[in-house]
Amino acid sequence: MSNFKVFMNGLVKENPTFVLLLGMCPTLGTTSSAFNGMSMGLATTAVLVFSNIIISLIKNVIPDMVRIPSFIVVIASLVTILQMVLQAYVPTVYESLGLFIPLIVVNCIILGRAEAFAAKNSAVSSLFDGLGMGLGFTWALTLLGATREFLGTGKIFDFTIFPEEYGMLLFVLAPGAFIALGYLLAIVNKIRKA
Amino acid sequence: MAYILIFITAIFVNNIVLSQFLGICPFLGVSKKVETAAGMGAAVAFVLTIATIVTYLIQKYVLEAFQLEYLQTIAFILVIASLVQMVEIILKKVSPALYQALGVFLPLITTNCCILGVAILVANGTYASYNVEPSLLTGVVYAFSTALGFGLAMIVFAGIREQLSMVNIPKGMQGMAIALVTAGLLAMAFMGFSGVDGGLRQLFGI
Amino acid sequence: MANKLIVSLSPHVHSGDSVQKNMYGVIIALIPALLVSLFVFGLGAAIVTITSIAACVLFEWAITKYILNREKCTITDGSAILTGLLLAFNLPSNLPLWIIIIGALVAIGVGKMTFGGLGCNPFNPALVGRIFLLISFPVQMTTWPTPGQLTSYTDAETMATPLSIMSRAIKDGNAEILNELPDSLSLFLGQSAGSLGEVSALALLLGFAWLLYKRIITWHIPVSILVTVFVLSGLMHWTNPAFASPEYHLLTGGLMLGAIFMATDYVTSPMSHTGQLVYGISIGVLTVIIRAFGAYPEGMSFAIFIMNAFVPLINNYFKPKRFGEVAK
Amino acid sequence: MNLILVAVIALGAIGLIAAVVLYLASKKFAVFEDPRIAQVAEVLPQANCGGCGYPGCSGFAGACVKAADAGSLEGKLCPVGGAPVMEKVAAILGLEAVASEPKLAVVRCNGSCENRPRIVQYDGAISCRVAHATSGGETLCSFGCLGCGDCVKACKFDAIKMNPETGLPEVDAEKCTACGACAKACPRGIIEIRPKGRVVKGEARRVWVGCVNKDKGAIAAKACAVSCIGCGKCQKVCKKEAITIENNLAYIDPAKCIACGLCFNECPKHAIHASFAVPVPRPKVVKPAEEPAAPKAAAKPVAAASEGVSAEPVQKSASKEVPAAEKQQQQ
Amino acid sequence: MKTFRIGGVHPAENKLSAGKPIVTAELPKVAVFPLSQHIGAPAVACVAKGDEVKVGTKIADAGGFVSAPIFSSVSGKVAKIDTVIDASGYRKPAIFINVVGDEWEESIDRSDTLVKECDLEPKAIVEKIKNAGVVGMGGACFPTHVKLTPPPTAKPECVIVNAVECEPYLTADHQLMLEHPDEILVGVTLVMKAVNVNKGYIGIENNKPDAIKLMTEKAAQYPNIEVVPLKVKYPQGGEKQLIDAVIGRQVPAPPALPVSVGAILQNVGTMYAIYQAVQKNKPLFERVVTVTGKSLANPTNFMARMGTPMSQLIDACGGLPEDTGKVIGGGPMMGKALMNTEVPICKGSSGVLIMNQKESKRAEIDPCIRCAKCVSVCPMGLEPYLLATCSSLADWERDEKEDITSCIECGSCQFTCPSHRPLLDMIRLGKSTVMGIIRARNAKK
Amino acid sequence: MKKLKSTLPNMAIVLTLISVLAGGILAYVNSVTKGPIAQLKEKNLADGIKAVLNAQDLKVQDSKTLDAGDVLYITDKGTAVKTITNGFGGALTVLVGFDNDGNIQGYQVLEHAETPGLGAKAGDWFQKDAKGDIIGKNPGEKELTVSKDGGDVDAITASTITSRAFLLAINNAYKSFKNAEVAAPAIEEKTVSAEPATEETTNE
Ligand SMILES: Cc1cc2nc3c(=O)[nH]c(=O)nc-3n(C[C@H](O)[C@H](O)[C@H](O)COP(=O)(O)O)c2cc1C
Ligand SMILES: Cc1cc2nc3c(=O)[nH]c(=O)nc-3n(C[C@H](O)[C@H](O)[C@H](O)COP(=O)(O)O)c2cc1C
Ligand SMILES: Cc1cc2nc3c(=O)[nH]c(=O)nc-3n(C[C@H](O)[C@H](O)[C@H](O)COP(=O)(O)O)c2cc1C
Ligand SMILES: Cc1cc2nc3c(=O)[nH]c(=O)nc-3n(C[C@H](O)[C@H](O)[C@H](O)CO)c2cc1C
Ligand code: SF4
Ligand code: SF4
Ligand code: SF4
Ligand code: SF4
Ligand code: FES
Repeated sequence: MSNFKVFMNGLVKENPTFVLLLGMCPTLGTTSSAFNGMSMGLATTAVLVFSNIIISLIKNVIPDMVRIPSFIVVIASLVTILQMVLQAYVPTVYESLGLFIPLIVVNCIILGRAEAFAAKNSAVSSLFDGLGMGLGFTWALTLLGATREFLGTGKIFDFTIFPEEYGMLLFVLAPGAFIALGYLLAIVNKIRKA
Repeated sequence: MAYILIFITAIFVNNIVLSQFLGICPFLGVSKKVETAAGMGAAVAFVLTIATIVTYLIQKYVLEAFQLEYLQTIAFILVIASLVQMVEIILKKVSPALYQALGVFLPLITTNCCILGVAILVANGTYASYNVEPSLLTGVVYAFSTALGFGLAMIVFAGIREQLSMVNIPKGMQGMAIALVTAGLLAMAFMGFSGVDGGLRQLFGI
Repeated sequence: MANKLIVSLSPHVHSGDSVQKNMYGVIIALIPALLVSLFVFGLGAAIVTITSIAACVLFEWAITKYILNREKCTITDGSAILTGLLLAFNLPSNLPLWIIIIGALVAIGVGKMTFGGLGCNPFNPALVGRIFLLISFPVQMTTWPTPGQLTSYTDAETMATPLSIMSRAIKDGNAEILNELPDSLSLFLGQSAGSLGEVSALALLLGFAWLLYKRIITWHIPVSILVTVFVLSGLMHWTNPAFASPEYHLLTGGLMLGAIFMATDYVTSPMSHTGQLVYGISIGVLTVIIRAFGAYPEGMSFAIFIMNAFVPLINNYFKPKRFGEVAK
Repeated sequence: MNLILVAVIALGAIGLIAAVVLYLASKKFAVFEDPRIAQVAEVLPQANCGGCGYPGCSGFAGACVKAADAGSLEGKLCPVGGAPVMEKVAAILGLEAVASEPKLAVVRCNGSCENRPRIVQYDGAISCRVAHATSGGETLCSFGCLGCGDCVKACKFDAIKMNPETGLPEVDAEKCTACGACAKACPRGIIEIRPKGRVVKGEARRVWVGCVNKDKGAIAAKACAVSCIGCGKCQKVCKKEAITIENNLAYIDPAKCIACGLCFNECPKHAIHASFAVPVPRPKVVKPAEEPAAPKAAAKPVAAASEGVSAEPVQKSASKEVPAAEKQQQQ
Repeated sequence: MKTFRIGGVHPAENKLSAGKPIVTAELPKVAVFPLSQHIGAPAVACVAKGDEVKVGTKIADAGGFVSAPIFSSVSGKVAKIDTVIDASGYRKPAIFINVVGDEWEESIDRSDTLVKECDLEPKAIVEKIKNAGVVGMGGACFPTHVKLTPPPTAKPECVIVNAVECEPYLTADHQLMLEHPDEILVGVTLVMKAVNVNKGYIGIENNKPDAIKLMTEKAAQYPNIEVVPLKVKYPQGGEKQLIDAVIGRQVPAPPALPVSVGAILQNVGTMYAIYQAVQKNKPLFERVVTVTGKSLANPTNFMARMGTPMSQLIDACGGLPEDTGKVIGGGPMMGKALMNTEVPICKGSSGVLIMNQKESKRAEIDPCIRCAKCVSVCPMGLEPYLLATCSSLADWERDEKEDITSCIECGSCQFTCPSHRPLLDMIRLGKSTVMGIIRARNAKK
Repeated sequence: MKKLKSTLPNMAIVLTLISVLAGGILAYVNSVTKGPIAQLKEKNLADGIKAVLNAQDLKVQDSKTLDAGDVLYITDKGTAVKTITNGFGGALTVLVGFDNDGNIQGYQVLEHAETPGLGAKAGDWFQKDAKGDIIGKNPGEKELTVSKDGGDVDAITASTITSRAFLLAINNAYKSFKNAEVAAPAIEEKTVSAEPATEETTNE
């Protein structure tokens, strides 16, 4: 597979959110606005790209039995670094994402990609895979965030589209996350089929 | 009383799945049948409680002692991963029956965010209401109640999904889409409990 | 032979009951309450009811036709009208049109058609609509017009409902506040603020009698709810006078409306009589808990909604008594 | 620097402990699962249709591994993936795949609304199994298709469709995977999974009897214009002894049939179907047929065959009958 | 007023032929005797084409223990042994006899005199019943001698006579009681003797006051027989329901038999047939058949010979109306719509019901609204909506778990369902499939 | 390169090595980011105090933690009090500034779990010239209560609970401020400015 194909694969065909349905917690938990969704997506992308590269580089020195623990250590280190960097330099993002940053560790996408792709492929294609998957995750989260923000407050990326009084508060709250994703999924499925 | 409060709050008011968004993957994934949902709930309750104790101790006596708080994530996930395996092994030896019932779910638990999430919340003490002092005991009560909340949400949700499997859902909504909308309505139902913690706090005078 | 014979298995006769008969039966049972609310809230009540019903029926028609692409149109079966009517009964009479329409869209679209239409929905559609609105537009959904303003709509004067008075008394632990409550006779006949359908207990009880007479519902769910609320609130009143007395709990808010018309929705309530009792008792308990401790002054909608979620489990574990099990 | 050292030591220790624990655990309590099972499962289509006779694809994978250990994959076929998949499986397991003939479902009833007058009207649940329990069906043939489409519902691959005109199911040869679900669903055993047949000029040739009526000739003939009456003419004309007659019904053994088409032309009731244009024109039809045997596309054998008999007297009143499956959707 | 405890419905009774005296039907020209007229193994023909037979000549032997012989109801010549479409809608083997005259076997006592006394041993009584080909006339056609030979562990305590006739329209049993009360009562004493119990109950629904009155008067002359009036409720005639109604005991789920609660249950018609078989040496070859229907000119109760085609009886009632939609063998709740009117009267044919097109058409099916009405009317305490849904999803395991095998196929659920769902159609499918699965499982063991 | 076998020494070495490496890298990153993180917190607090006291430059003279959990930052321009109460959705942390007479100078909602769109409006609602303006009021003269409970502060629309909690926080802060004033003579002077300060200023 060409690297471009690998890249597009994550973006559309095997989109982690709409097709694989992985990493649902951050998907729902951090998408109360388009900005938050995008931040989370990018944060995950960063970890995913680096973890994919590192793992594909070290895959041969890791004995099978400790494969998973080693991957986890690598991922967790990356996440911790991300956490510290965000806290130091982009505190607003750090605060709005909260607990979900350390939880990137257990995001099934990252470990899943490490297992399914990085552990079998070269560093370069792993990079593209990470990028594709990560950006696939990002656009999905941004879309969901934008939908919820729009329906809930009448804004997208804080840009007012209709007055806030008309917003349906439910969409910024927990139930709205599930419902909005449910319908988005149905729509995306329909488009994919067509 | 404070424990009761934590208990009720964690199960109903701040349900881990329906209002905290943790552990969604198993919630959506293993909830097609009530039986498996109950099995998953039990497995989580078991692991969550133990993991919380262990990580709490590590936090207090290793990380904080050596000012290594920043290693929290990595240390916790390592501990949890090996703990899940340990539990599996011990269970196999000690209670094969329980292993039969819970065994299949154990590997799934490692990548369940609610274990790591709750461990972090408890270790950081950000779970209890502001005037209940975080301690190992409250942490354990919290973790256990959270797991019960998880189990409850799972089982109720699985019940609804079983029923939905008997009706003909419109084509476009079949599969995960309808599950998500249903979960949303369930979360909406649980919003009915909001404020109940405050009321009880007032009642208990906390 | 002129006609071809028809073959089929038995039975070859039918009771003549139909979905329509049941649905329109409930609509008839709601007429007394509708009349009272027209009498109490006038124009506002009329606008809200008509908008809600029209929007529900319209959405059901449009969704069936254009989204589900089904040939058979279900709007004549009466269930959409009923959902619209009950949704209206759960709204204040000064609610702006656009909110009512959103409510109807959510009730029919999300609450019902998403799951495949009549009979498939796990949650009561009218309540899906009402709770969606309550959460989304708490300001508009918790201001109640004072009764008697027959010609005003969104500009009506507002006042506190008995429930919010009761809720405040509990929160402040001050039994004095309860003196502000209207007397129970006017609550019974219908002279207090509230949503359309909950103002008169008498009208609702008339409807209950009709439903029982027509055998559209059985007594199990309503009676178990009412008895549970009565007993539980009685106990609480007895231990702490800041909890209003049980008759107030029975007469206020959507309790009667919910117990008689919404908890009994076929689709979202348990099948066996024991299951129905368990369901009713749980609704009663939850209602009192939410009323006493929760942030929402009215617990009935949420209690029913929460128990809707438990119905499949109740159906699994409370089976009808099988023949032979009571055997000697 | 000190802090870094502590971190290194602490994390190193945790890592070491984890490694040792996991090692011990995996050694002591490892449950051996043949890794080949997972590998095989990976190449299977994961349709989990059960067509192979095992509970789902992983069950089949396990069975394949076991069979491979016993020496051969004989009899193991994933109907969905077909030969290509079995080759892959065989490659994983270090064996040759057993070449197995491609098959598909054929409908052995041609009792269309025209051919088989409806004498009563069925008014029960739209389900062939229920209709089967209710009566002999809407016609006098109590062996033929009931038309409620249980087979259509059973097909996971959208390969079988009801033809509203004939009231009979039709198999799409492209889509059919020969999983046999439809054959299992049909309460009357009308659908048979048969080899696709010898390929001539890119066309798979097969010949079969499109009837399952076991009534005596006279009764069968009364019920349906194209029923097999067990007259035995086909048997006589067959050079390969491929045709047997039992209970007034002919059956063509696909293993012996060479698709020459002789019997096709011989059958006085046009009960024999062929997936290809049989060369010899039909000798005797009740009235002179306007068309020689219509060109028969592989995909539509049933419909094609019914054209050949349209000259038969049929009850016009019955021909406009709407098949039961169309009447109302059950749910 | 006594009745059964769980569920039940009350369909319009429509007993059009009530009080109409039993008319002896004309002999047919050709009598047709399907070989499987009862539950169990089909009978085996013991005559051949061309054989001469008399009324009461055995023409087919029992095919096993759970089976019954068949007797000719006419005299004449065996025309052929062929197939005929019977009530099941399928072609089944049958014996065709061309009728000539009406000559009876000499052994049959054709007089009307009542014979009360019987000094046969219980075993001999059962043997006589068996040899006369008596099967249950209440509908199920279960060979009676099998019922009267309970397993050695069981302890019968009473005989219950099913005179409920809870099916709408049908009046055969009712009229039989009015015209032959003594014969029936003697039949009861015979059965009581055969199974060695000294209590007999006759359960009659309240809508037959004349029969209750007459039977109560007559029963006084026989020891230990009591008439039990019952509240009108369908399906009171169901075996388990009637036992519950009369003696207040519930037979456990299958495979438990009524005798497990001490009851032996027989239909009134069966009692009459037993009397004829034991006291009069008359094998079972005729029975009372109600031919009825709103569109029928003249609903009638016939005493008809078996093998008579239904069309002949219908003609005797004024002919098949133009707009006939269904011809039902049996009552509207349990009977089966027939493919044609040539189906012969068999041992189990209690009635023929004609319905017009409008009555016959089932209403359009709506989705289940989960109203639970089917649940509350099910006399077995089942959940019909669930059983039917599981059947349509082919979830046989769940069907079995939900006790589908307990369903008595009474049809109350489908009768009640406001959505007109074909509940019983689907439940029957599920039940037969589950029974098949259970049988296969047991066979494996 | 061939894959390493799963032997005990291999596993132990690899996993330990990875852990050690990870530990090292993390410790290094931590040492790099620690400074900016602490600085940021410091600055936030300083900005907060400045904002609620409505002053551009000021000196924090003392900070102390009271029994109730309230934290006082005593400055030359007045006192800022950090206090926590129970809001609608959980803890509601408010920083409020009093001048030396106890008049409210300003406030900031530091942390909350109120509903977005409802209770979350508390950050703006009670500011100067907003609907529920409390700036300049003195809780010592009259306890602040919402108008529903007989007070003169308008509650946030449909969020009485949050409003009550917020006003309770202000009243509590005032009490802490008063009590401390009685007890505390100013001791040590500390400068809070935009520069990074020593570590123990915040105790969160
Ligand atoms: C308002 C009302 C309340 C009733 N309360 C009870 C009761 O508490 N307990 C009871 O056994 N029957 C009660 N009944 C009697 C019922 O009509 C009847 O016994 C019951 O429905 C039988 O239902 P089951 O089949 O579920 O036992 C009540 C009837 C009504 C109308
Ligand atoms: C739903 C249902 C209704 C029945 N109704 C009657 C009835 O009205 N009269 C009757 O004699 N048998 C009726 N039966 C048949 C009885 O259950 C039982 O088989 C019969 O009375 C036994 O007597 P027999 O063997 O003499 O026929 C009914 C059965 C069922 C399942
Ligand atoms: C989804 C939702 C969230 C709410 N969040 C808050 C909140 O954060 N703070 C609050 O005071 N009230 C909140 N409320 C409103 C309360 O439930 C309650 O209606 C209100 O506090 C009392 O009504 P009032 O303020 O109009 O007197 C919320 C209501 C809903 C429906
Ligand atoms: C007794 C009864 C009560 C009903 N209550 C409600 C109700 O509370 N809300 C509603 O949307 N529909 C109600 N319906 C109508 C109908 O059941 C409802 O629209 C279905 O839930 C839609 O699938 C009721 C129907 C009946 C017969
Ligand atoms: S047509 Fe029949 S054999 Fe072919 S794929 Fe469909 S179900 Fe399987
Ligand atoms: S071939 Fe299909 S439609 Fe015909 S009877 Fe069989 S299952 Fe039914
Ligand atoms: S037919 Fe079966 S399920 Fe239906 S009511 Fe009768 S016993 Fe119950
Ligand atoms: S009676 Fe009909 S509509 Fe009601 S629950 Fe039963 S099947 Fe459903
Ligand atoms: S992302 Fe939370 S459990 Fe999967």
